[in-house]
Amino acid sequence: MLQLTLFYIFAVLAVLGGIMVVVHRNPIYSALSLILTLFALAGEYILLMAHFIAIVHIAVYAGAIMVLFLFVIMLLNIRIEERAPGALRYMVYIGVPMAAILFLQLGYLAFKGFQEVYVKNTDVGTVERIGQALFSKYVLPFEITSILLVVAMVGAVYLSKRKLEIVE
Amino acid sequence: MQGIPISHFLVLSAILFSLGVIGVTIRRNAIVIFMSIELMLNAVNLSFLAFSNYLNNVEGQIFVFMVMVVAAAEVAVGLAIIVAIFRLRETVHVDDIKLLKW
Amino acid sequence: MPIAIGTTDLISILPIAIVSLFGVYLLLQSVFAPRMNRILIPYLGILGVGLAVVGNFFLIGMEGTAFEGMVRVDRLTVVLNFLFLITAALSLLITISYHEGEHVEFLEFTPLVLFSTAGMMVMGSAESLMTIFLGLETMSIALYVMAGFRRTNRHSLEAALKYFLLGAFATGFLLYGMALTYGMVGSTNLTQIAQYFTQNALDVPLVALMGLALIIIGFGFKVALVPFHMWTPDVYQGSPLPVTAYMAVGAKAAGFAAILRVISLSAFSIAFQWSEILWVLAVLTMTVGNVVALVQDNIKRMLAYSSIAHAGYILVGVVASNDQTVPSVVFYLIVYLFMNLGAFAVATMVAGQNERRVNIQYYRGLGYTQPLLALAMAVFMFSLAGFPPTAGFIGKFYIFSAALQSGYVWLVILGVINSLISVYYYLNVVVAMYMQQPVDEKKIAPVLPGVGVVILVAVLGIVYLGIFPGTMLSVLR
Amino acid sequence: MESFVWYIPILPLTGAIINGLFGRVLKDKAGWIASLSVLGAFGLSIQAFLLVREGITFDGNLFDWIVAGNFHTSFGVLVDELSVIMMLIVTGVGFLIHVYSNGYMHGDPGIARYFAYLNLFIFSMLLLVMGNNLLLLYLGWEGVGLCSYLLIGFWYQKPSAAKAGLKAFITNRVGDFGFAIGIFIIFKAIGTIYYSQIFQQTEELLAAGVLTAATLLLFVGATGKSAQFPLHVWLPDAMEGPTPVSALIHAATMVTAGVYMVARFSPLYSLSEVAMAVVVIIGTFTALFAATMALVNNDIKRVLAYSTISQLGYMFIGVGVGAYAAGIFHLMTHAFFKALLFLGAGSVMHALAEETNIQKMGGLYSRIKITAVTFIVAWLAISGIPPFSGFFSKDEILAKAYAYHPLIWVLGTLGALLTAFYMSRLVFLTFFGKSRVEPEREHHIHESPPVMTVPLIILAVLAAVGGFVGVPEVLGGHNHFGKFLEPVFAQAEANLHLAHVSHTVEYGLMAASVLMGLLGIGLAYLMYIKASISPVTLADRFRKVYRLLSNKYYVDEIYQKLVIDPIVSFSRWLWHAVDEGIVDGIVNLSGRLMLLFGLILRRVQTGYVQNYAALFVLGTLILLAYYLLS
Repeated sequence: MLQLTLFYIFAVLAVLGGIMVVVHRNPIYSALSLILTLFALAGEYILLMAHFIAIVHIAVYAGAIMVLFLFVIMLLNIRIEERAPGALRYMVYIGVPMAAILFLQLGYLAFKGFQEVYVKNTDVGTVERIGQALFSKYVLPFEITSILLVVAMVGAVYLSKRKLEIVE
Repeated sequence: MQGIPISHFLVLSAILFSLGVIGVTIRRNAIVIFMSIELMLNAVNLSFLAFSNYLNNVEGQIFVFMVMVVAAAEVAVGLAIIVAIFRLRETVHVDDIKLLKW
Repeated sequence: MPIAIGTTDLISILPIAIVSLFGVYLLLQSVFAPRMNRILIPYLGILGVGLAVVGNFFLIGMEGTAFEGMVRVDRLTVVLNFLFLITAALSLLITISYHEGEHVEFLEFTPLVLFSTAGMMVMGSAESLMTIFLGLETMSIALYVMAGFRRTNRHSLEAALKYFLLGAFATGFLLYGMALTYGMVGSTNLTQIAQYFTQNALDVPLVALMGLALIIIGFGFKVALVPFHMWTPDVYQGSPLPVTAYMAVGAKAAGFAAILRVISLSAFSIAFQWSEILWVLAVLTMTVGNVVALVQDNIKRMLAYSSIAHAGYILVGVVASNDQTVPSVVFYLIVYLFMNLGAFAVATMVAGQNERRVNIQYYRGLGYTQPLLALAMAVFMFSLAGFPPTAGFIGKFYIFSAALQSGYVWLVILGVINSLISVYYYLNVVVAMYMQQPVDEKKIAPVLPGVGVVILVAVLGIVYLGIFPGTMLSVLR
Repeated sequence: MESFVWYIPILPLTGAIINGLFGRVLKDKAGWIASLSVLGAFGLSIQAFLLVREGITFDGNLFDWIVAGNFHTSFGVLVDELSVIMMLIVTGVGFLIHVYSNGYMHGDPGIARYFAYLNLFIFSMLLLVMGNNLLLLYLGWEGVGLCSYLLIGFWYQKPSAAKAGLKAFITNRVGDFGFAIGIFIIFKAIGTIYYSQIFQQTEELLAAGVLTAATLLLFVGATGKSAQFPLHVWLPDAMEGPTPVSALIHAATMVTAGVYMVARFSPLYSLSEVAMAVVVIIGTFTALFAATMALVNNDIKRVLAYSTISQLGYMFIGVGVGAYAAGIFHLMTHAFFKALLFLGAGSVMHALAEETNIQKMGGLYSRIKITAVTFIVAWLAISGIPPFSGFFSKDEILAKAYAYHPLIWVLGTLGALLTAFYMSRLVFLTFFGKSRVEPEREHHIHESPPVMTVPLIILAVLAAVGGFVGVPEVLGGHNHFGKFLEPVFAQAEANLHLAHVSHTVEYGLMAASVLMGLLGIGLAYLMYIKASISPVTLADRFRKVYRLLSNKYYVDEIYQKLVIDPIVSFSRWLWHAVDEGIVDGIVNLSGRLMLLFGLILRRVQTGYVQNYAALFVLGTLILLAYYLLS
């Protein structure tokens, strides 16, 4: 029962954070809410016996990615988002219902397909299992990610180099 | 003790995914849109882990690991693009960035 | 469990490894030889691609999987590798000429092309959803940056932002689909997925179908299927021309490679479950692409809509889902490579400094001021329009006959109507070149050797494949 | 035959490539290169003809084109009695017109381009008639259409020329669409595209129940290419091109491709009574309909254009009633006399500094004698006056038409009367009577140079005596032409059970049609030379009819009123602020609709990322719903 309670606590936090990300006008608060969601998700991961991922998740997302977000928001000194001007105000009335339908579709599947199966105790989430898998069977994908990271590095450096004179 | 049904995680995942979709469709700030996308990716990660547990299979965990790497790379490049555009146009609002259309 | 990597494993990723290592080497170039002329870097890149082409020859005849079911080497892999490598080499050649008057920094650009080519090749040889995903992201992230490579230009950065945001958004859907598929199958290995679908062909679980649908959406975004195509015109228009060329050919081919691997081959046994959907998507894609292209006057945007339409034609081959699907789709991709790279090469020459002359009006009178360039462009336009005896005709014919073989008569009829519509806007360019007076007296710069080679290769490819498609087709079968 | 037959199409192609690449250097020499390449092709065609006459036909493949599993196509040619005749016409008449063009286009800055297109046309046309499979036929079919389009719009500085090119192009799209679908249906049903195999497997087409559909769709293509009702609208406008082009493409060769196609597919058409009836009805209707429009037109080239449409109608009557040889015979004689008429018209225009209005001509006979005499020969030939060539071919068609249904004969003979009348009117107004030439052009009148008149003379000889190769048996001839073609049409004729008319009836029919021809000439003589029946009073009396005719039955206007106007006003109303220029620029209705869709759809591309994402999600929802609900 404790587990279920924990699940719900984390779930509510995650959803709350998610809603705040979407509705809060100040991007800083959005970012902070996202961090809340990410922490809550880490809790869910632990409930799923994915300990390694949970730790990496905190380190990578909360520790690196979100810091980068906050850094950029502050660097650019982005102020509170004003109300959307006429052109796109209607998007709320389109986006929200569509997302609701999407949720019904995806949620229906989950609800229908996996009701009677429960989280079980396993060791697939341990550092040992993952480490072994990563460096034996999944060594190639692991290596590909190194290219991916080089690409990201080169790209980020190139795009944020000092700008040249503006040519139109 | 039966524990938590897998479906719970999947439904949570669907909720977060849909929230992310809302964010992308209604927000104007490119950074917030991007954060919403991160929300979607995390929702997917939750699904992967739920399935990994259900199947007792390590592949899902590895996949999540890869998704995280990709997300990190995307963040680096995405924020660099946003910074570059801000330098040039003094805005990160996507509805100001619509020179290309029709 | 020790790491056991055999020679076969290494050979199977030989071209990928060569290209990636060369990319890293070029990045370190400024450390090794800081005074080297930057203009040489793309040539070194082409050299790297050339080495990879050589390396790819070692793959010929191999059949099987490597890295414990992460990659597959078969004939499709080899052909796709060649296709991606040629695309990269020709795009780099266009870039060299584009450099005149543009601030494209080869030091970063060339490695990005190489890395993204590596990503494409990973997609083409993938045997697991995981490798497909990683290849796709490697390719895409490099392309996001390349789209914004004129980082002092508003259009270019806007293209990068739009491509990036929508690309990442689509990635979310693709991943969701992969997650659902993984959840049902218990593996991301394509062979196992194929087995799963074969075993459950009579009663496919809904979740697996939804997973497949979301995967289709994710790939559909990359190849620009309507309604997931919206990024295409904006990004193609805003990106620097060589990048547009590379993206239009390479990314589309890679996307279709993934579709072939996952949908056509792995989900073959449940074709009846997805062919209807792809039928509708194909018709929508062809029609929207062609109809909107009719009213475009920017050559880049026109070619963007045309590339959407071509995605529709290629999808017709996928819908057919018979033994002709793979050869017809790959053949079309090869043809598409030549005609599109050629057209973009000509566009690069005409566009001139800062891409000022991308409007179709600047093609007026090209037939007199630059007869050879105009002739080449006419060949590309006729091929895109599917006029016999160009390769474009054979490609379409082959695709349509594959669809006919599976009994999709209406799809073929709609495809034929569409290619008739498309003739109008392709011919518009030809008319402008041969039947209108130049708008201004400004001389177009003489064709530079880099672009010249691309155009020549493209024309020869189109004519050769148009008249003697037999060799290529027998290779593909 | 294999050794040389390939060079027949390759020679003009080489000419086209040389002229296309080195045209600037060659300048006026381009014409001679082009002409020589076609002459070479003609020489080889004669050699092929001699072999075929000895019974040696050829059906072989140069190389495999597309091989895909059970599907197999080659670059292959079929040289049999039918195609060798077509080859002779295409290269022979083509050569004469090439030579003529050297004079006509002399000094034009685009002369190399002109000859490159013309050679390319000959090449495509040869592919069309020589191909041994449907795909090559289609290749040639598209190729000639393209060349025609390029040549109509050759003088693109004239906006009317560019517009006419576009009209021809779009109209032909409609036809080609039907044609392509027809090919696909045949391929789908039998799985082969080789003529020889298709004709062996006609039962399978019948069994599949698609034979009528396939033949009718192919015929849709023919109506486009051969300017039959209702897709005839492009041909009169196509006269904006240079006159030799009108002679070659829009009279002698390309527009007859439809007739050739029906004749080639006679084994299929003969199995479907419906298809044959449709061909006959469309042909008859067009023959009459176009002839009436020619009655009142004052533009020398347009009169000839309507006449061409009308004569093509006769050819379709021929191939439709099962008189295939007669249809092809008329195709050949028509190629002679109509090419001659066009070239003569070109010569007249040359003399009068591009004047085309026959009301501003007259009395030219003595001024440009060679042109006039050759023109008169052609006139007699088309009017069906024995022993000129048109008499034999037209009569053979009409005799067979009588056997098919007397009504067709009646209408056809009526058409012959009209033909004789409008042609006589043309001749009388142009060459006889008082000169109405504008004074400033008067001094300019001169005979064309020999490079132009020699082809006229040769064609005149052919138009005069060409009919003797097919003198019917009733007149004591042996109908060599029909006998020669017999093997090709044997299969079709076995399917049909053609009724024969007795010799007595045939004499009667013949006399009646000659009488009609003479009547037409006489009537025109009275009206335009003697002026005892004033055309003005006549026009006054039948004012309504006259106006109807001179407005081409208001076909363009009806299209305009019923279809184009509403669409235009709708689109104006919808997008009046946006793109009037584009909407105005396009003539064609379907083109406009498409552009309208394009304008609407491009608006979807708003530039807002959110909208793009929203459409993406919408697509996803529908896709997922499809699976959830099914």
